[in-house]
Amino acid sequence: GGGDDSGDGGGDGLVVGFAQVGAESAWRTANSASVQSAAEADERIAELKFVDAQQDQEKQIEAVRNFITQQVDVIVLAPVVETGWTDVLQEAADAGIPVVLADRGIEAADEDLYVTRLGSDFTEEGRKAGTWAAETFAADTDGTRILELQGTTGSAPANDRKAGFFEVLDAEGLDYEIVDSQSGNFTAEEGKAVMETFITTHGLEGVDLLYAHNDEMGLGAIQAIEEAGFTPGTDIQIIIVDGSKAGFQAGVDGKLNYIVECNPVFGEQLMDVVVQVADGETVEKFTPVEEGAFDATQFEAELPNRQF
Amino acid sequence: MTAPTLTARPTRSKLFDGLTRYVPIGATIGLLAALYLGGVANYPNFDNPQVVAKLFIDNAPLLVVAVGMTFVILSGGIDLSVGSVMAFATMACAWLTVDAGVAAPLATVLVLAFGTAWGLLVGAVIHYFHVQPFIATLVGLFLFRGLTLQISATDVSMREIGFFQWGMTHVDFGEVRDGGFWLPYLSFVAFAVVAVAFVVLHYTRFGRGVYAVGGSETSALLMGLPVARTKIGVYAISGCCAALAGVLAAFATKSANPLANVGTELDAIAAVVIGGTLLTGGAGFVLGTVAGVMVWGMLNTLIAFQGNLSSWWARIVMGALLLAFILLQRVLARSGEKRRT
Amino acid sequence: MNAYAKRLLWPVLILLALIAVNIVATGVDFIVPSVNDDGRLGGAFVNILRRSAPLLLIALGMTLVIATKGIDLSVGAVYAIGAAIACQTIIDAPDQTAGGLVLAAVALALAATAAIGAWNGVMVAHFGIQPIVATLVLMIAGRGIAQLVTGGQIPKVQDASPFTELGRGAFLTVPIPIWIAALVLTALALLTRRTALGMLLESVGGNPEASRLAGIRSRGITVLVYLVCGLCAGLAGLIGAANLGSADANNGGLWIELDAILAVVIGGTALLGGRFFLLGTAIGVVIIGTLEDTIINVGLSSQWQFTAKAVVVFAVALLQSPEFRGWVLRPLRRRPEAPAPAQAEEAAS
Amino acid sequence: MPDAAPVRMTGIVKDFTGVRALDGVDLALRPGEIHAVMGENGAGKSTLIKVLTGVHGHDAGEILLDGEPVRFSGPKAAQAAGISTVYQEVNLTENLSVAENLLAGREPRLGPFINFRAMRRRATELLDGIGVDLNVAAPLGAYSIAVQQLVAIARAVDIEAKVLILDEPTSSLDRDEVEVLLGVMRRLAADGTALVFISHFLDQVYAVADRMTVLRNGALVGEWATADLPQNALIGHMLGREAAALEQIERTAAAHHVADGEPLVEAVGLGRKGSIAPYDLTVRRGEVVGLAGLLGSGRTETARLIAGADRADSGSLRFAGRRVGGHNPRTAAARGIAFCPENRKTEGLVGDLTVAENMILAMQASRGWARSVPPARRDKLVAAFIDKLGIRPADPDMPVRNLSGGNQQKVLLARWMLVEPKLLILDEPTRGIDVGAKADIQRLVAELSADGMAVLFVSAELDEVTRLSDRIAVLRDRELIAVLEAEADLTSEHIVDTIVAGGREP
Ligand SMILES: Nc1ncnc2c1ncn2[C@@H]1O[C@H](COP(=O)(O)OP(=O)(O)OP(=O)(O)O)[C@@H](O)[C@H]1O
Ligand SMILES: Nc1ncnc2c1ncn2[C@@H]1O[C@H](COP(=O)(O)OP(=O)(O)OP(=O)(O)O)[C@@H](O)[C@H]1O
Ligand SMILES: [Mg+2]
Ligand SMILES: [Mg+2]
Repeated sequence: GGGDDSGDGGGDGLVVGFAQVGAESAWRTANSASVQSAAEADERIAELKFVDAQQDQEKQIEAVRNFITQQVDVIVLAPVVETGWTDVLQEAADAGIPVVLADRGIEAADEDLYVTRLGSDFTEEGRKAGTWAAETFAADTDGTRILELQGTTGSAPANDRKAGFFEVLDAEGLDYEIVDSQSGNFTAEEGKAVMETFITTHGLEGVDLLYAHNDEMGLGAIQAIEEAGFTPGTDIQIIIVDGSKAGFQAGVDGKLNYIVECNPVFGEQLMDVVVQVADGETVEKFTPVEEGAFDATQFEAELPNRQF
Repeated sequence: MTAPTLTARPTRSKLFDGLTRYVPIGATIGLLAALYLGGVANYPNFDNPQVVAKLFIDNAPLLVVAVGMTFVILSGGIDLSVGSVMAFATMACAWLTVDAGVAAPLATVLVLAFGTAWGLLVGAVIHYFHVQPFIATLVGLFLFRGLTLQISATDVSMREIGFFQWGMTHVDFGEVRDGGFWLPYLSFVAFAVVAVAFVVLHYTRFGRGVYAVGGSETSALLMGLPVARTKIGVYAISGCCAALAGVLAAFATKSANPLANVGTELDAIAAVVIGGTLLTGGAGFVLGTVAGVMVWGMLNTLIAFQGNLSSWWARIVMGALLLAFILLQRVLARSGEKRRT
Repeated sequence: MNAYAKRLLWPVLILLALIAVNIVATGVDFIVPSVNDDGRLGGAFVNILRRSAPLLLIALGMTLVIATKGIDLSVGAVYAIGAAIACQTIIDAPDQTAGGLVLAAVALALAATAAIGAWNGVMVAHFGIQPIVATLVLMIAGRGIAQLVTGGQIPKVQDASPFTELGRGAFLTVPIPIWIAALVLTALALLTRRTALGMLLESVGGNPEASRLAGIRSRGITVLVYLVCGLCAGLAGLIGAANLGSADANNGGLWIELDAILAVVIGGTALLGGRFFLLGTAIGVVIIGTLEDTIINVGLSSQWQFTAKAVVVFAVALLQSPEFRGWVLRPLRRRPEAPAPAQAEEAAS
Repeated sequence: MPDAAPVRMTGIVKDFTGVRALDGVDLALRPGEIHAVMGENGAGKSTLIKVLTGVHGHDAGEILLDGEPVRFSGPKAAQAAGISTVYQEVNLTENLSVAENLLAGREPRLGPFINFRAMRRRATELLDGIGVDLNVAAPLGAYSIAVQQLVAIARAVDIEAKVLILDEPTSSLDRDEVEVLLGVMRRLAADGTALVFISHFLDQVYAVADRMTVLRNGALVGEWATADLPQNALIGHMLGREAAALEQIERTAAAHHVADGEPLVEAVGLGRKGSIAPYDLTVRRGEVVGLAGLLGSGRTETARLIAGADRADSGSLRFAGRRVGGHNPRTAAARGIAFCPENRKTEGLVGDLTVAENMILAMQASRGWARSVPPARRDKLVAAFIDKLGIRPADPDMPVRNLSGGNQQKVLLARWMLVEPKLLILDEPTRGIDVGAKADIQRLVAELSADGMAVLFVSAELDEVTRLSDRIAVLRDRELIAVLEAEADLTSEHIVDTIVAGGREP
């Protein structure tokens, strides 16, 4: 078993390897910070080995292999993509090191290769956004016209948040039309640029809803809308996913209408799980991170609770 | 009249002439060893042979791409399309085998043929139409990323295809726990590519032609060397290597990801150049490239073993290590230089 | 300047073609500037120009670097550093709206990025490191430095801060980013063409050894050029950050170095050093900017973005090639004789 | 009628953008004959060769190979058809070894693999054949331009073609090398090869050529058997002016003496390990000092140390009475030392830049980037030198790479004359320059020194050195062995004897 304390942490306590996706967004940095500080504060954890894979699966696999060579006690993996983990996770299993998934999941066929997953469900987030949209625009008789700002083309959150959203709209039978849907690469810069082009191309007249896959793009788009002389939140309703401080602040200012939370601050929760796993306790296969969704009435109250 | 004829230069030893060009690669290898020893001294388990073996497991695809890139850079060109071609190759494997039901070996061959064909095309455009290599291959970077995304915007699993299990089959050299190590088959594929590239570059007319074209294309042309064939050939090799790397990635993960290998072209170029090959062409060694890839992997390994760096400190340290490396390499290599004020 | 005009012909034609496509897709409004409520020029094309300003600044610096046979991969990271320093300085201050503070922040950011550029130059000129590796160091480390400055956060400047004017404001109705880009373009054009700097640059890039023997201070010039490039990248970062009112250390200016090099090459400057064309670069930048909008305007999905870009870049590259034009036109010509095997045309005599 | 000519070119026309380089030129080569193509700089000789071998396409006319019309796609195709060529500039790759350059494309192989041992052996043999002893495994770039030229010749000769073309192969060679080469040419001709020989050295041409084709301004002047064309008639055809006038110039360029000018350059024990043994050399104001020696004897190295192009690792240098420290080309230029290097392609010109820009480069460098030479002044200077040196085409805005070899050399000369230095170091300034222009340049040097400029003059042509110099430093095996005063009776033979004797008075 990998339970022996062979890390260089010196005293007792666990040596944990954390293979993080990258530092591609504020959400992600908040997540890393949360995990790192939780590990620091936690006496049961001797050392957290942190590797940033810069959104590259190969680098992440390399990191996991490095953890195996270092014989850490538990490996925490926030997989960049769902597939392709079989071999390296098998190697971890052969070396007797338990693996915990954080944030994103991996394909179902590899379920045996990790102990548990703690994280959010992007499709569910999309569904929450969809549910609110379906309710809000149920009475919209002339059809709901929607603009979508997607995340990085091909990335899991972008795919799932899109899928979940339209799944619900279809299921609810909302009469909608996608005016345009483009990638803003999860950044404010591109979110703003794409929104500007949306406005010059389609105008905002008659467009009901903007669905932005994350905060940053949403905030960029809000600027573009304001600069074009429209009032975000009123002339066009806006949903964003993530829920950072800045996002909630915009909500409080009335510039957007709905926030689906995607909570990065689960470091402490993760450390508990890690310790349980190391002790060989049985844990649920999936532990959801506590996440909510907030409408205009809740922004004000929620703002002080925001940690990132 | 006893005409005085030209006499050999007395002051310069013949040995030295031949050796100066090995100074950069010697420096690279020496520094690589120093990096390794530094790791051993500082981190427990770093002396585990698997640490070195791992460089060739995780970096096998990069190594293959970098070998192809070495040909291109030696000829004085550059190939920015490799990352995208690689991702496309992996995705094409997945699409052909999983969706189209093509037999996996056939799919592999098709993908390799496709990579080569792309290389031939881009090489021809560069040679005959005088399009700058940077632009012509940048087209490939965009095009294949686009096509990959069009095949699938999500990752695709190939785990059901038995053929792709082959690549990660272990060959054990002793037990890892007792100081042994293991390597998968795909590492051996990469080694084979290096060996073939070495022989081709150093012992065939084509290979020497690559150096000649890189030294001076005009001269090579006027010497009557097959410049067109050489220039197009190096891109074909690079395309083929990129496709092969894509196949190796399919072996390594049995999955295809449309966003894989973004920026791999830069990693490959960096590895080649760190390995002592001049970006202007004509000078360098494929073994230098191997050293370059190892340096790249070694730096990442050191950072992983250090383990307590935040994302940004990791980057800064990586940059600093790279800087120290190239500065030292430069200082060591300088001793072999002459004729400058 | 005949040769100059010839170089620009094809890029200009491509740009006009792209504009025509957009006009067909969205109407003449595309090209006609409108005046916004706040008295600022707007409209699709003006927006493109405004958004292209950071890329233009970077591409201009890159043009000079490329003229010396160099390349600067670190510009994207330097962009992020410039943005990070300015925004962080401003939000750390008690009153973000103070003009002096903004000036100080801008000066600090520019000084830092100029120093980084000079560092690259020293690595290349004095240590003799290949430009691509020398600048790779900062390409890797630079974003780390930017994140270090911001502590991994995305500092958000208050909308009321005059800093945002740099990205959003207008002077004489023309958006300030366009002013800045135009000024830098003019300044660099004057600097290189009115003084001997341009010629010396081309000389150093064209034949470094000959330049050295001619007594040119090639090291000094190389350092200067990288410094200017760093400065331009920093300025670009400031405009980008001011436009958003925030600095994203990780994504700000991501891969902008590729677009910048692309613009330089489209504009007719060869990567092998020597002759450079600042105006050509500017046209290259506008082509890239327009292209991104075109994809949206003609209604292609995101998946098509890359493919469309590939197609247009390929078209530009081929059309610029006289050999390609000759090859395409050959069947149309009456004379059966083949055009000269062109690669040798330039062979040294 | 069967055509005896393996190669026959008729009515060849070649236009470059704006320039007609060839206008209806004919050339017929016969087996066993050495055919000289003569003409001034820019007459179109090299272009004719490049058209023949497919480097350039032609716009009109016909090329017949053994009676069949051909159009080669490039040098490779021409080589395959039996035409081997040494182009004007050395066109080899400096990064490859000497052996590889010699045998590139024809390497001895074992199966598909190159047999390096056999290759080195073969290369050594080949070089032996022309009397050169080199380390064939060393990169070609380690050797001087002259050695490279020899390697290029050895390569072309080895191809054993039925047609061998040599475009100014002797421009950097000294007389022994030339003798060897001419011997090789005669032997090949005797074996039935058809040779083309292009050279500005009339005595060499007269020594070997059987037949001459003369070009002027891209047009054919005519074809003569050598025996039917006396030397001054040839010059008359080439230049289109009276030969007698030319001889006049050559004579006036001859010696003058300012032996007692004050010392300008005083090198004491100046040397550099591995390239030149420490030497003492003084150059006075208004004096022309020639450097004489054989190939690789260290003339260039001697000059480069004084010019600051290389760093000396021993000895000291005083210039105009002051000790020179931190010597490099820039500080040298600031002191008034101008260095015109021997390899115009790699060390001299910037091919992309125009004629005017190349000329102004050194002057501009000394002024710094901020103070550009005023356009009016620049145009005037450039025009004056284009005129003085007879640069053709007389277009200051032409990229210098498009000029003929000799005209490029003149541009390089102009660059340094323009800055009016105190010391002008000329390393092989007359390489590839036609007879008329050579006389002009020699006269110019004489004039400049008469006006008080000191000149350090390196040339492979001993006659030229003897004629121009006031004193001659003789080098052998990278050592300065003697400094001879140029008395009226000093001849090149005397210098050769000095070299043979190794510095002791013969
Ligand atoms: N690539 C080119 N583009 C434009 N003009 C050219 C080019 N190559 C040669 N020329 C022109 O063609 C003419 C003939 O040049 P060529 O090199 O044949 O002269 P040459 O007789 O060999 O002279 P030299 O004795 O100086 O070598 C010159 O005026 C030259 O400027
Ligand atoms: N016979 C030779 N053997 C080896 N190297 C030689 C020989 N001749 C010349 N070289 C090389 O040529 C280089 C240049 O020599 P250098 O230029 O000083 O000679 P030079 O007297 O100027 O003769 P030239 O310029 O006519 O060749 C030297 O660095 C040396 O490496
Ligand atoms: Mg010529
Ligand atoms: Mg010499």
